[in-house]
Amino acid sequence: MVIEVKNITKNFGGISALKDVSFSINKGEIFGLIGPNGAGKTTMFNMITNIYEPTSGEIIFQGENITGIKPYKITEKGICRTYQNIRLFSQMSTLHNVMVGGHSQSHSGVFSSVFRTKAQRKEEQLLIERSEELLELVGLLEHKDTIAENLAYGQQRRLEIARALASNPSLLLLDEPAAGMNEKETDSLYDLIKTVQSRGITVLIIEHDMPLVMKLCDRITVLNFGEKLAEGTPEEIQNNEAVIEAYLGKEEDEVDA
Amino acid sequence: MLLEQIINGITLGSIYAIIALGFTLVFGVLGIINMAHGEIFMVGAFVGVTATGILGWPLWLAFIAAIVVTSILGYLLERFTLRPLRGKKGVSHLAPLISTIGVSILLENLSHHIFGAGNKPFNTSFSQISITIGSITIYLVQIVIFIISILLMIGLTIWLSKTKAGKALRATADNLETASILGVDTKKIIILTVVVASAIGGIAGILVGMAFNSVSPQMGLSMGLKGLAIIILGGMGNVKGAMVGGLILGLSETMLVAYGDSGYRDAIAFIMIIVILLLRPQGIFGSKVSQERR
Amino acid sequence: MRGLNKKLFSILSIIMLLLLAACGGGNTTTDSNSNKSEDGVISAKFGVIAYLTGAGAAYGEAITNGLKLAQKDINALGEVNIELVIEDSAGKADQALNAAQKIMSDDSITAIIGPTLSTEFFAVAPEVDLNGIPIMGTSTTVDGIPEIGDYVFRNAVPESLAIPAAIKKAVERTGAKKVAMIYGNDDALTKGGFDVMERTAKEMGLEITTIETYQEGQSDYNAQLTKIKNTNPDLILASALYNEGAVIMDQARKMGINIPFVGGNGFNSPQAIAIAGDAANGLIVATPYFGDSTDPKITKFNEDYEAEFGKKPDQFAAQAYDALFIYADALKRAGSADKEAFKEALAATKDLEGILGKFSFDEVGDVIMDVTVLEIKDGKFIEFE
Amino acid sequence: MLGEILNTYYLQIGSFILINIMLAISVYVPLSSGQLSLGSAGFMGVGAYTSALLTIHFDLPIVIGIIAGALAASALGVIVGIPSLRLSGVYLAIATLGLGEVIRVIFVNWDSLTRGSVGLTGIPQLGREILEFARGVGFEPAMIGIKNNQFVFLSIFLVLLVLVIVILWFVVRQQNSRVGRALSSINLDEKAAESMGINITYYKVISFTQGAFFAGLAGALFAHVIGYISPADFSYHRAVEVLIFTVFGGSEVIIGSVFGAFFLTLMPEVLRFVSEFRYIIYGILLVVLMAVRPQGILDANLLKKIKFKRSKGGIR
Repeated sequence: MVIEVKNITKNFGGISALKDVSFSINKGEIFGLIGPNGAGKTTMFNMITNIYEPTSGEIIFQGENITGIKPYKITEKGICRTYQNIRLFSQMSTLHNVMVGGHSQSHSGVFSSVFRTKAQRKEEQLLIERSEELLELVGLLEHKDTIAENLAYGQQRRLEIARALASNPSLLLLDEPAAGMNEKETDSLYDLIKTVQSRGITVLIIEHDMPLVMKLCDRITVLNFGEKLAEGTPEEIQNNEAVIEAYLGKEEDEVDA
Repeated sequence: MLLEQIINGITLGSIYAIIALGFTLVFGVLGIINMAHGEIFMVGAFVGVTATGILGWPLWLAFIAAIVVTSILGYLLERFTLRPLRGKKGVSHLAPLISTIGVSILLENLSHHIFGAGNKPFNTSFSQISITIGSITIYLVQIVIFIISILLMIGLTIWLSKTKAGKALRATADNLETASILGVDTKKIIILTVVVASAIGGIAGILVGMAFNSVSPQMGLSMGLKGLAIIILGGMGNVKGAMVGGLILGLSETMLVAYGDSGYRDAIAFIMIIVILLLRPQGIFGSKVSQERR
Repeated sequence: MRGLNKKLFSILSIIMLLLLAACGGGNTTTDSNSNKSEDGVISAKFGVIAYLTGAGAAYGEAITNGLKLAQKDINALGEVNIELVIEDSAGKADQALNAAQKIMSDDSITAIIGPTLSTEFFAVAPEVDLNGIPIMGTSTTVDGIPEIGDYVFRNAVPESLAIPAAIKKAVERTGAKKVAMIYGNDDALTKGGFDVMERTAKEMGLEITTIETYQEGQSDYNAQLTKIKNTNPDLILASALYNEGAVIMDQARKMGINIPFVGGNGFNSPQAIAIAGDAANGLIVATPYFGDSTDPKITKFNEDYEAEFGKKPDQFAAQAYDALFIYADALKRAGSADKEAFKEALAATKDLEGILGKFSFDEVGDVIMDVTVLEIKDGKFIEFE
Repeated sequence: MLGEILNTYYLQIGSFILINIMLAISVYVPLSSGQLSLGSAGFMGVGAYTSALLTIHFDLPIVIGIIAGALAASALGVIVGIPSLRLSGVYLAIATLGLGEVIRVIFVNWDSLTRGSVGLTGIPQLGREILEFARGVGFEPAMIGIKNNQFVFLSIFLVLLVLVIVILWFVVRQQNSRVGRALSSINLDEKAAESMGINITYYKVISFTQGAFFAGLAGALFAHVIGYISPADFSYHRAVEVLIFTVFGGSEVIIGSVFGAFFLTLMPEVLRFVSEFRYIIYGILLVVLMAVRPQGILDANLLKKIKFKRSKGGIR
C-alpha cells in the first residue's frame, strides 16, 4: 500500500467539503477519483499535499503519518501534484520549470552555487540531463527554451506533469489532466500516464473524461457532496446505481441551469 | 491631568479613526492599500485653509469645497492609477502599492510648490469656541470631531449592511468576478468606494486643520502612516476595527507623552504594526479570511 | 546565462569608463594664485553651496539673494572684484558634498560660503578643510561647527551665543525659577538649540520641570502641552523652527498657558506672527538681526534688498550679506586670492563693521558679536527691555 | 597625466552612484522572490551607525567596521525576517516600513550613543584611511602623478566599484542556480513552488537577509564615504527613493537596478533644472510605469532584443 487516507473530514466555516472519506491505493496502481463538480475531489488533493490541513482524520504515506507536515516536506517524501487550473511558472522557460521540479532532488546551497563547486556543477549537469529526458518523455524537448506561458494549452498540461515527475515521486497526483484537450491530445496523455505507471509510479487521478478514466484506471473512488459514494473497478463503478443517479442528477441540474 | 489627557487622546484618536476609515474602505473592497490616502487628507486640509483663509469663505462652504476636491482626486486616483492595473495580466499585486506611493510623492511635492513648505494657520472663529469646566478647557471642535467620527462609523456600517449600494460593495469586496456576474456594476462600485474614501479623508483634513491650527505638506505622510498602522491593528477592511484602533492609538500616544518619553511617540504606531503583524496578522477584529487574500 | 553574466559586466564597465572619461573634460585649470589686475583691483572667485531646491529652499534663496546684493555693493566700491559660483545642495548631505567637490575641482576658487544646513555643513566642511580651502557658515548655528578645522569659520550667531542671552534676559525680567522645555528632536537645528538650552538652564540653576519633544510633521502638541501646563513652569524654553513653534504657541494659549516662550534662532521670524497671530505674543528670541530696527544701515539694507528681490529680507539674508563683506575685507588685507593668505587674513578679522554690528573671530573661527534680544508684543517684534 | 584626468567631483558622483546601485540591489534581491521591502533605509542606517560607532569609539579598522555593519543589518534581517515572512506581500511591505521608522526613531532618541538628530561627526573616511595605509607601505600618490585628494577619491571609487562587481557576480551566479530558480519560482507562484518541494520560508529568509546585508553594507560604506551621518539620512524618503531606482530601472532583471540607480542618481546632477521638480517627476514616473510598463524600463525581452541586434541575428 502506498497511501492510506483514513476518515478525512474537512470543514470550511461550517460547511463540510469532505466527510469521513477513506481509501487506499496500492503500489503501481492508477487510481481514479471522480464525482460531480464540488464533490470535494480537489479538496482531497489539498488534504494529501497539506495545502489545507484536514479537520480530522489522517493520511498515511508509505507507512508514515504525513498529516499536517509542511507541503514541501510532503514533496520531499515522494508525493507531487499537478493543478486543475495550470500553475506553471509562467515566465520561466520550459526547461527551468522542470528543473524547479527537481528541486527536492538536488542540494546545492548559496555557497556552492555562487562558487560553482565541482559538486554543484555536476549536480546541475545531471539535473539538466534528467529534465531534458523528462521533456522528451512528454514530447516538449524541442520547446525547452520556450517561455512556459507561450506554450499551447495541451503542452502546458504535459509540462506540468513533467515538472511533477522531476521531483521523482512515488505517488503522482493529477488534477484533471485531460481538461480542455482534444481527442488526439487525450490519447497521447493516456500513453504518457501508462508510461509513468510502467516506471513504477503510483498515480492518483481526478478526471471528468469518463472514457479516459474507465480505460486508464485500475480502481476508482466516487465522491459526491464530500462523501464517498462508491469504490471499485471501472466496471463495478459503471454499473453502480448510486453513481449513475448522482451523475444523472447532476445532468438534470445542468439542464435546469 | 489624566482627564485632560484622555480628552486629548480621544480627539487625536477620533482623527486617526476617520483617516483609517478611508484606508479600510478601499482595502475592504479592492484589497489595495492606498498609500496616497494621507496626501489626499492633506489636500483636503489645504483646500480648507485656502477657502477660509484666502478666499474668506464660510466654514460650511469650505467643508463642501474640501469634499468636492478630494472626491475629484479620488476619482482621478481610481481612473489613472488603480484602473489601469486591474485585471491586467502580469501585474504584480505590489503594483497598486507602488503606484499609490507615486501619487503620494506627487501630491506632497505639488503642495510644496503651490503652498510652500511651512505651516499654514487655519483660523476660524468656530475653532475658538470653548467650554471651561474647572481647570479643563474643551473646544467645541474637539467634540465635533468625536461626533463626526462616530457618525461616520455608524453611517458607513449602516450603508454597507443595509443599502443596495452597500450590499453591492460588499459583494464586490467578496469576489469581483462573482459580483459582476450577479449584475453588480463593479466598475461603478469601485469608483464610488475610492471617491467616498477620499471624501472622508478630505473631511478629516479640515477637522485637523481646525483642531490643531496647522496645515503643512508633510502632515499627509505622518498621518497616513498612522492610519495604516490602525487598519492593521483593527483588521484590514474592518470599519469598527478602524474606529477602535484609532482610539487605541490616539490614547496610547497621548498616555506615552503624559507618563513616558514623548520622543518615542511616533514609534508606537510602528511597533504596534510589527507586533500585530507577527502575533495576529488579521488584526484585533479581523477574520482570518481577509488575510488569505492578497 | 553566462552570456548575460558577461554582458552585465561589460555594460557596467562601459558605464564606469564613460564616467571616468567624462572626468577628463572641463578641468583645464589655469594657475591663478594671484589675480591682481593692472589697476590694483584684487579679484577672487568664491564658491557658494546653498539649499535651493526642496522643502527648505526659502533659506537658500534668502542666503543667495543676500550674497548677490553684497556682491553688487562690494564690486561697486571698486577695491575688490568678486565672482560667485553657486551650487545647489537640495538640503542633503550627499548632494552638498557633490556640490563642494564640483566647486573645489576649480582651482581658482579662493573660499566657500555655505552650505545652508548644519547637517550638510558637517559633511562638507571636513573635506574642504583638508583641501586647505577656507569655508564659512552663514546659517549654521549648531555647536561644533568652527571646531571642525583651521579653515572653518562661521559668522552665523551660534545658538550657544543667542540662547543664553535670551534666557538670561527673560529670567532677569520675569524672575522665573521653573522652566519647562519642548523641542523637535528629529531636526539637527532644534536639537542643537535644545542642548544649549538645557546646559544654560542648568548653569543658571533653573529647575527644569519637564522636557518634551515633538517630531516633524506632527500637528497635535496638546499632550505635551497639557503635561507642561501641569508642571506649572514660569517660562517655556522652546527650541523649535518658527513653523512648528508658532503652532505650539497657538495651542498653548488655547489651553490657557500664558507664560512667555524663549526660542532659538530658528524661531525668529515674522512668519511666527503670521501663523500664530496674537498667540505669538510673549515670544522672546535673541538675534543679530532686528528687521524693524531704526539703524540706518539696516533700513538701507532692507530697502535695497526689497528693491532688488521684491520681498523683505530676513536674518539669513542679512547674515549672508555681512559674510561676503567679511570675505571682501579679508581679501583686501590678504592682498591676493591666495587661499593660505586669505585664511590668515580672515582669521585676523577684528571689529569689522557690518550691518549687523561688529564682527571678530575667536581663536577657533567662531563669531564674536553682540546680539539683540527681541520679544513679540502686540503682534510685533520689539526690543526686549 | 593621470593627475589631469581625475576630477574628484566626478569620482564623488561615481561613488554615490555605486552606493545607490548596492541599495537598489538590496531591494531587487528580496523582490526577486516576491517580497517588497520598504525597510532598506532602516537596514542601511543600522549598517551605517554600527560601523561608524565601532570605528569612532573602538578605533577598529574601517574594514572590520563595514563588515560588522553589514552583518548587524543582516542579523536584524533574520530576526525580523523569520516571523514576518509568513506575511504576504503587502503586509510585509508595511511591516518593513514600520521597522525602518522604528529604527530611525531609535537613532533620534538614543542620544547618548547616536547624538540624536545632530548626527555623528568625525567618522573615519575610507579614502584617507587607504591613503594613510598606502603611505605606511611607502607609497605616495605623487609617484603616479596624482594629488592626495585625487588618490583619496579614486581609491574610494575603486573600492566601491570592486564591491559592486562582486555583488553583481554573486547575485547573477546565485540567480542562475538551484537557489535562484527556487527564488524565482516563489515569486511567480508561491503555492506551486511549495508543492514542488521548495521550503519557501527558508528561501524567503535567505533573500530577505541578503537584501538586508547589501543595504547594511551600502549604509556602512555611505558613512565612511561621507564622514557624517544623521537619522535624516535614513528616513522613509530614502527607502522610497531606493525602491524607485529598482522599479524604474526594471525589477525583473538585475541590470535594471544598476541602470535605475545610475540614471536617477546622475539625472539631477546633469540636469540641475529638473532638480527642483525631481520628486514630482518621481511620483509621475511611478504611476506611469506601473500602468504602462510595470516591469520597469529594462526587462528580459528588451535585453534579448538588444542582444539580438548586437549579434546580427544570431540566436544563441
